[in-house]
Amino acid sequence: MARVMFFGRLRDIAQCSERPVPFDGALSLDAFRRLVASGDDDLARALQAESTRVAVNATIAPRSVDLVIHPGDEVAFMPPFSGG
Amino acid sequence: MARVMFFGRLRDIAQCSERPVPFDGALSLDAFRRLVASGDDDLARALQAESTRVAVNATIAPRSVDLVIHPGDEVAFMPPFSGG
Amino acid sequence: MSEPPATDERAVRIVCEAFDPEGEIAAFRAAHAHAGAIASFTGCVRGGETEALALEHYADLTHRTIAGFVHEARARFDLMGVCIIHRVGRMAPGEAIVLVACASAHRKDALAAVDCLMDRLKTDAPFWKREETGEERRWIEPRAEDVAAARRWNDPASEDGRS
Amino acid sequence: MSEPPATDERAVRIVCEAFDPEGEIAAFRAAHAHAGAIASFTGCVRGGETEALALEHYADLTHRTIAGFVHEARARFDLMGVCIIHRVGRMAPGEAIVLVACASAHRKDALAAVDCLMDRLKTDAPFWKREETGEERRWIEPRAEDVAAARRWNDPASEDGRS
Repeated sequence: MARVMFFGRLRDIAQCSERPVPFDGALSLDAFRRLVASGDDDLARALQAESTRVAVNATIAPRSVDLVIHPGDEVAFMPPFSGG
Repeated sequence: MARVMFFGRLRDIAQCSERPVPFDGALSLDAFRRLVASGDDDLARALQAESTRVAVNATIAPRSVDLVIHPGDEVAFMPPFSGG
Repeated sequence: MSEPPATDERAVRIVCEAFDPEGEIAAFRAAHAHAGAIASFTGCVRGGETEALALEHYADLTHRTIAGFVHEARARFDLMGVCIIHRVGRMAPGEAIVLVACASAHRKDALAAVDCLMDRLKTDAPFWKREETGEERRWIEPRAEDVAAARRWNDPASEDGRS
Repeated sequence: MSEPPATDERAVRIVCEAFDPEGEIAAFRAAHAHAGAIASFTGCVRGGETEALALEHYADLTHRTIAGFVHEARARFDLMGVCIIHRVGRMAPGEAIVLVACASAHRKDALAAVDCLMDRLKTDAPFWKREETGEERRWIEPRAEDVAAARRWNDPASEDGRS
């Protein structure tokens, strides 16, 4: 199981701020995103968007890295930041 | 007569902050500076320095202009500004 | 780099309640009396169009991310101190969202560091901003010029901010 | 250019007594609640080496010269308000010499305008600054980089300050 967090407008699309996602073994980011969206096309598109950043265990993942998600990870999906 | 004002370190060299300078007719800036320095070489050099700016009647004169000083004028000699 | 990294940690505060930017600048200036130059920027909720602004963040990540910006600014500019306060939660028009203040011996370092830190805060820290007007809730996306402004600090050779 | 030139006149104050920069910034921010961005710079007498600083000016010329800088900044940047307070006379370490604050809709205009106005005040306004340490009195000449910084605003095509 992983803990998945949604921020900003991704939270509105997912209709929750976090959700437990059960799975075994290790998953590629692509497979994990499909699992998280689980048939919700809007959410699937939003999670795959170029502008959506991913943090694993509160560390922002560089876009260039092939991420692997493990059970126990905290995975955050983040739309473009707008602070200040 | 003109009212002559000295600012910053020019005041230290002239040993006064202002001085009346009597004359008739109109004078070029060069002739006026000689009259103001009246034999004081240090003051003459300071007044002629490239970095010394001149204001006539509280208006800064562009360096490129051939100034003419008239009786009644207020003439300020100003070393480089250092505000802020 | 005149102070230990621990100071950078304390220099950053994320707050849930309204704060007093000018009181903070005064305290910051008093704490850096040996500095000749204090530059600051305060960002506020604009009156008029918006009834309220709501700001959420990723708490586990925010403070550490901003502390990294402070570290970067201290490496790039000659600073005696940095203060960053960023509000989260729901806030009303006129209230301060963010304060950045920098102290240095010369004004160019303080001003450029404030500029740099604000660029980072706009697009590189995990904050999300929402405007509320009547029934409408609208997420704010960063503007293209904000993204471009932040990117110019990424090139170590760039001295744009100090020109 | 959203306010008449008369505002530029009132925006500039030359003061002979100590003033409270943060109190002034707070009042300025309250007066421009419709602006989202307030940038400011406070220059202080540095502690340590100097016992006192004495600043003289050419009163008949100073205010008008600075009002001209404000006019220039308003033409160059999109500003909602400007506040400049410059102290003259004798002042002690820690006391404020100058405050420049600018209000705008977006941070880049406010920050660049403060930068521009400080450059002008350093080298283009009739102020003369003297340090007093023990028996020694030393006139301060502008630094070469201050002169260069002010010159870059002279070219109307230059957008350095907005980069």
